[in-house]
Amino acid sequence: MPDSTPHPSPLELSSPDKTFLDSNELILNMGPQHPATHGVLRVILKLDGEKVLGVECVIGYLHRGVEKIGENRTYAMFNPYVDRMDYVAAVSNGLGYCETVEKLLQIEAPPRANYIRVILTELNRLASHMLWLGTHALDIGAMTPLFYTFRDREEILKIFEKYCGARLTTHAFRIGGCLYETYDGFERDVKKFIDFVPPKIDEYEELLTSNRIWVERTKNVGKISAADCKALGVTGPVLRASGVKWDIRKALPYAAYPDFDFEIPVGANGDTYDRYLVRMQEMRQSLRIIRQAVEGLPEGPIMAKVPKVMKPPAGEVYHSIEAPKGELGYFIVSDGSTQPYRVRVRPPSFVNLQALDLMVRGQLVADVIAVIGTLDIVLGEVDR
Amino acid sequence: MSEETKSPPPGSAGEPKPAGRPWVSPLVTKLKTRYGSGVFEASTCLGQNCLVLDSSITHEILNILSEEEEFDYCVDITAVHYPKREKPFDLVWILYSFPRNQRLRVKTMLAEQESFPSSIPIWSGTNWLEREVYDMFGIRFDGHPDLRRILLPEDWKGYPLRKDYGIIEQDQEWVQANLGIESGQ
Amino acid sequence: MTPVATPFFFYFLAGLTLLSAILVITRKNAVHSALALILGLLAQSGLYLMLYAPFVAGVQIILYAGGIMVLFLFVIMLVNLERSQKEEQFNRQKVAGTLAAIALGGLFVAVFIKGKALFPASSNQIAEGSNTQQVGELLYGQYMFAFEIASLLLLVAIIGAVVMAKKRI
Amino acid sequence: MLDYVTSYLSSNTTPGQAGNLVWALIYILIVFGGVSVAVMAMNWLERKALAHFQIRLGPMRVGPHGLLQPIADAIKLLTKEDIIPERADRLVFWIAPLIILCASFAVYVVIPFGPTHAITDLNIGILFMLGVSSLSVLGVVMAGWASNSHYPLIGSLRSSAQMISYEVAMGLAVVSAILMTSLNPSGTGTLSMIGIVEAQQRQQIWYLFKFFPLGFIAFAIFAIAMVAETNRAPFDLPEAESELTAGFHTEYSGLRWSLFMLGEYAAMIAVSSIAVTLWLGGWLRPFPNALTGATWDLAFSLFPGFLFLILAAVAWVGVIRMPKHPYFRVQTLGLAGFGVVLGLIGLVLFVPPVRDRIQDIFWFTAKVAFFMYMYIWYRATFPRYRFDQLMRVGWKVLLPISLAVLIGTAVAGVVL
Repeated sequence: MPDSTPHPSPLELSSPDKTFLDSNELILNMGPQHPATHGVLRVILKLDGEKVLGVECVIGYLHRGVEKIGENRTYAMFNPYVDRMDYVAAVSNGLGYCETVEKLLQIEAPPRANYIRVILTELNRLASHMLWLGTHALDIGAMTPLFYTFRDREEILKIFEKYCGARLTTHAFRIGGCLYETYDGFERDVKKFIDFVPPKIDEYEELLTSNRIWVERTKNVGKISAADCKALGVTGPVLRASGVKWDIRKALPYAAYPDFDFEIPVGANGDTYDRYLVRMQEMRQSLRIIRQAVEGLPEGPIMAKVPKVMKPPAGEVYHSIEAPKGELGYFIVSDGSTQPYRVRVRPPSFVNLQALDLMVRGQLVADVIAVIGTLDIVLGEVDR
Repeated sequence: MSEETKSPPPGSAGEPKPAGRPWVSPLVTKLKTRYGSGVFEASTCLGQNCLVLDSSITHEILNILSEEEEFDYCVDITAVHYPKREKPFDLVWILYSFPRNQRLRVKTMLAEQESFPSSIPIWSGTNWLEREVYDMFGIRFDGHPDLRRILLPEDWKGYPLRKDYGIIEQDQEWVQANLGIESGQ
Repeated sequence: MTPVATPFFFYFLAGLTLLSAILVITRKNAVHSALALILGLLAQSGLYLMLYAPFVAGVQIILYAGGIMVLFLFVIMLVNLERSQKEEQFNRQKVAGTLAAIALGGLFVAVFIKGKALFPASSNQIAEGSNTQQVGELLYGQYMFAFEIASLLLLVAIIGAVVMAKKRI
Repeated sequence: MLDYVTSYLSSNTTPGQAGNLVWALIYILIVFGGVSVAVMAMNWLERKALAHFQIRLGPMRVGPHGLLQPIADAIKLLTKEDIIPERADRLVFWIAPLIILCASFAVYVVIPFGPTHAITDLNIGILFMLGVSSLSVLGVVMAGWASNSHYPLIGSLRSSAQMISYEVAMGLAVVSAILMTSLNPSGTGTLSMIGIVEAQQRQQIWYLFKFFPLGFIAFAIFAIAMVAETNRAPFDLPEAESELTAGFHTEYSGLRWSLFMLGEYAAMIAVSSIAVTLWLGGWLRPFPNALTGATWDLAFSLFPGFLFLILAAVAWVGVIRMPKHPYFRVQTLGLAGFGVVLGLIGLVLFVPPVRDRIQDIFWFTAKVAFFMYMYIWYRATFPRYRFDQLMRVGWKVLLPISLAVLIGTAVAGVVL
C-alpha cells in the first residue's frame, strides 16, 4: 500500500493560546470570510514563521442537508436541488443525477438527448475551468486573467440561457433525456463559440504559461504523488496531473462519450503547474468533443418513455460521472416508492479538499492559497 | 452458493430487496472458501457488483480487497438507516480498482451503538468520509484519529440522516444559543 | 545660508533627545521603548545637522533609525513579550549602575568646566559643502586601518549570528 | 517685507538655499498641494487604466468618465467611522499612518522639478531621500504590531524584511550613478539632487546611456527595487490580498487608511522622481546632446502647450460623443468645462515667460508619469512573487549584479 499512515489532527484546537507566539509557532485562522478561500472555507494554519506545519479545514458553513432533502422529495423534484451543490458546474451535477435515476429505472436516454447532454456538459466543464483559472490566477496575484475568463465564460452562459432560460443553476436535463429541444441557431451558436474560444485560451496561456513569476509560484508547489492521490481518493485533474491516465469518460463511459475521439491530458510531477497545464489541455479537449458532438448531432426524440409517476424498483445503484472537479458519484437506494430511500452524493471537492493538508505541509503560507486554488473546490459541493 | 440459502442475512425486514443475480467470480469463490458463511450475499444488480458481509469479518475483507485484489481506491463510504431492522445500519463502501477498472460495493450491517474499525490504515482518504458518516448517522469508527463532527457544528445534538430525524427538525437549543433565533427554527 | 534661531533648535533637539532617552528606560512596553529610541536618534541627527555634519546626520537616519531600529522592532515583535516580562532580569546591579552613573556624571561636569579647550578648534571650520568629501578622505586615508578592522569585526559578528541562528548550514 | 519677498525673484537658486522663508513656504504649499492632487489623479488613472487593461470601464458615474471619483472617495473616507480595534495599542496605532505619510512627503523637500524649482537643495540630497523614505518601514511595522492581529503582524514582518533587503540593492545602484557625477576635471562628485542633474547636463548624456549598458543595468535594478520598496505588484506581498487580506493595514479604515494610501502613492511618485533625477536627466528635455540649437530648444519648449491642446481636443471629442440626453447634460457640461480649462492652460503655456519657466517641470513630470504608468502596467500583468522568491531575487540576483555594476562603473570611470 502507498502512504496510508493515518495523519492525526494537526492542531490541538482546545488550547489555541498555548502555542501563540510560543517557540515561533503561530496559529493563523484563514476564513471563513477570506478572499482566497473560494467561499466559506475556514482553514486553520499552524505556522512556523511562514512555513506551514499543518492545516485543518473547518467546513460545513454551507451545509444545507441536500441528502436529507433528497429523501423527502420525489425523484423528479430532487433534480433541481443537485444544481445547487457545485453551482459552477450545475449541468454536470444534473447529468450525474439523471443518469443515476435512469439506471435505477432501467431506461436510457435517446441518442439525440445524449449528444445534447454531452455538448452542454462539456460547455459547462469549460465554464468551470475558466472560472477556476480566473480565480486561481487572482489568488496568485495576476488580476487580469480573471476578467478575460469571465468575458469568455459569459458566452457559455448565454448559450445556457438561450437553451433553458437559466445561466447558473440550469436544471437543463430531466430524467429520461432533455426537456427542451435545441433552439433555432443552437448549432450555429455553439460552432461560433468553439471557433471563438481557442484564441482566447491562447491568450490566457500567453499571460501565464511562460510567465516566470507564474512558473516559479506554481512549479513544485503542492506536489502530490499518484500513490497518495489514489490512497486519498483524489480524482479529476489533480489525479491526472500526477500522471494517472484515468478519466471516467474513458474508463467507464456514460452518455454519448464512447462516440467521441479525445485524449486524456496527463501531467508528470503532480504540482500546481502541471494541474494548470492539464486543465488548460482539458479545455481544448472539451472543445474537440463539442465540435464532434455538434457536427454529428443526430435527429430523433429527446425524451425516453418515462412514467409520469416514477417508482423505480427496489434496489440500489451507484453511478458516477467525470465532473470538472473529479468523480461525482450518486448512490441512490430505492424502496420502490416515489421518493428515494437514501440519496448519497459523492462530491469530488469534499474528497479532494482532504488532500490539502498533505499538499501544503512544509510549504509557505502563500502556497496554501495556490493549492486551495489549484484543488478547484466549490464549497457548495463540499458542504452540500 | 449453498451457504447463502442456508443463512439469510439476519433481520432483513423493512429492507428493500434488490432484484439482482448472483455474482460469480474468482474473487467471490476465494472469499467464500476463506470466510464461508460470513459472506452473506454476492450479487450483481444493474451491472454493479455487491458484497454483503458479516460485520465481524468486513474489516478483514476490506484489507484483503485492498492488498490482494487491487482495490486501491475507496470511492465513498456511506450508510443507510433502516430503523425497523434488528441491525438498523447498512454501512456501504464503494471501491474501485484502477488496474481492473472495476467497481465493487461492500455492505455490512451494524446494530445501534455498534462501532466499526476505521479503514484509515487501508485507504487514508477515508478519514473525512468516516467523519461524515459519524456526523450524519452516529456510527463510531474505532481507531479513527479525529472522530469529530465535520459538517455540523461540534456541539450539535442528533444525527440528521437517521430516518427518525424529521426534515424540519433541528437542534433548537443550539440554534437559540448560537444564532440567537428565538423560535429555534 | 545663515542659521536661524540656533539656540532654540539646539535646546529643542537636545531636550527631545533627553526626553526620549528617559522614555526608553522607563517604558514597560519594549515596543514603546524602541519607538522612543528612534525619536531620540532622529533628534540626534538633527543635532548633527546643526554641527554642519549633514552626511553623518543622513547616515544616522538611514542606518540607525531606518535599519537597525527596524530590526530591533522585528525581534521584539517576534519574541514572547509576556513571558520575558515575568522573568527575572539580571540588571539588578544597583552598585555598579550607580558607580557608572557617577563616573559619567563626573566626566560631563569636567567637560563642562574645561569647555572648548578639550577639543581641537578646527572641527568647526569645515565648510558645509566639502564635509562629505572630508569624511571620506579621513575614513579611507588617515583611519584606513581602523575602518577595515571595524568592518572585520562586523564580519565576525555576521558569521557568529549565522552560526548561532542556523541549525544546519 | 516686500523687498524680502521680491528679492528672491532675482536670485538664481532654490528658496531654501536663498534662505527666503516666504518663498520656501510658498514652494512647500505648491509642492505638497501638487503631490496631493497628483496622488488623486494617479488614483483615478490607475483605476481607469487598469480597467481598460481588463476590458472594463472603471469609474464612469461620478463626473464625466469618473473624473470626480477620487474626490467622492476622499469625502467618503473622511466621513467614515473611525474604528480602532479594542485591544490595539492606541498610541502606536494612531502614529503609524502619520509616520508613513510624513516620511513619504518629507522627501519632496529636495526633489528638483527644475534648476531652481525645488524647496531646497541639500548637499546630501540623495542620501536624505533614501534615509527618510526608509523611515516609512517604521510606520509599516508599527501599524502591523499595533493592530494586535495576525494578518497585519505577518504583513508587517514581511514588508520590513522586504524593504530592508531591497534598500541594499537600491543603494548600490544609486551609488553607481553618483560615481558617474565625479567624471569631471576636478574629480569630485555630488550627492545633491540638482548637482546630479547638472552633472548630466555638463556631460551631455543621461546616465541611463552612460557606459552603456552599465548605466542601463543600474537603472533597471533601481526600477525593480523601487517597486519592491513601495510594496507594489508584483512585490505587493505585505498587502497580498489573497493571503493576508490587506496586510499591515487590515485593521485600518476611513481616514487612517486613506493616509496609508496617500503615503503609498506619494512614495511611488517620490522614488520615481529619484529614478528620473539619477538616470533620466531630471528636468532636461529629451535628446539634449543630439538635437541642439535654438530651433530645437524652441520646438521642445512648445511641446507642453501642444500636449494640453491635444488633451483639450480629446475632452471635446468626448463632449461630442456624449449621448444627447438631458440625463447626461451635467456630465457633458462638466467635460466641456474640463476641456476648456485644459485648452486655456495649453494657451497660457505658449506665452514665452511661462513657457521657459514651465518646461523643466513639464519634462520632469512627464518622465515621472511614465513610471507611474509602468506601475499600473506591472500590476495588470504580473502575478505576485512568493516571499522566499522575493528574498532570493533581492539578495541573490539584484545585489550581486548591482555590486558588479558598481565596480564596473568605477573601472570604466578610471579607464575611459
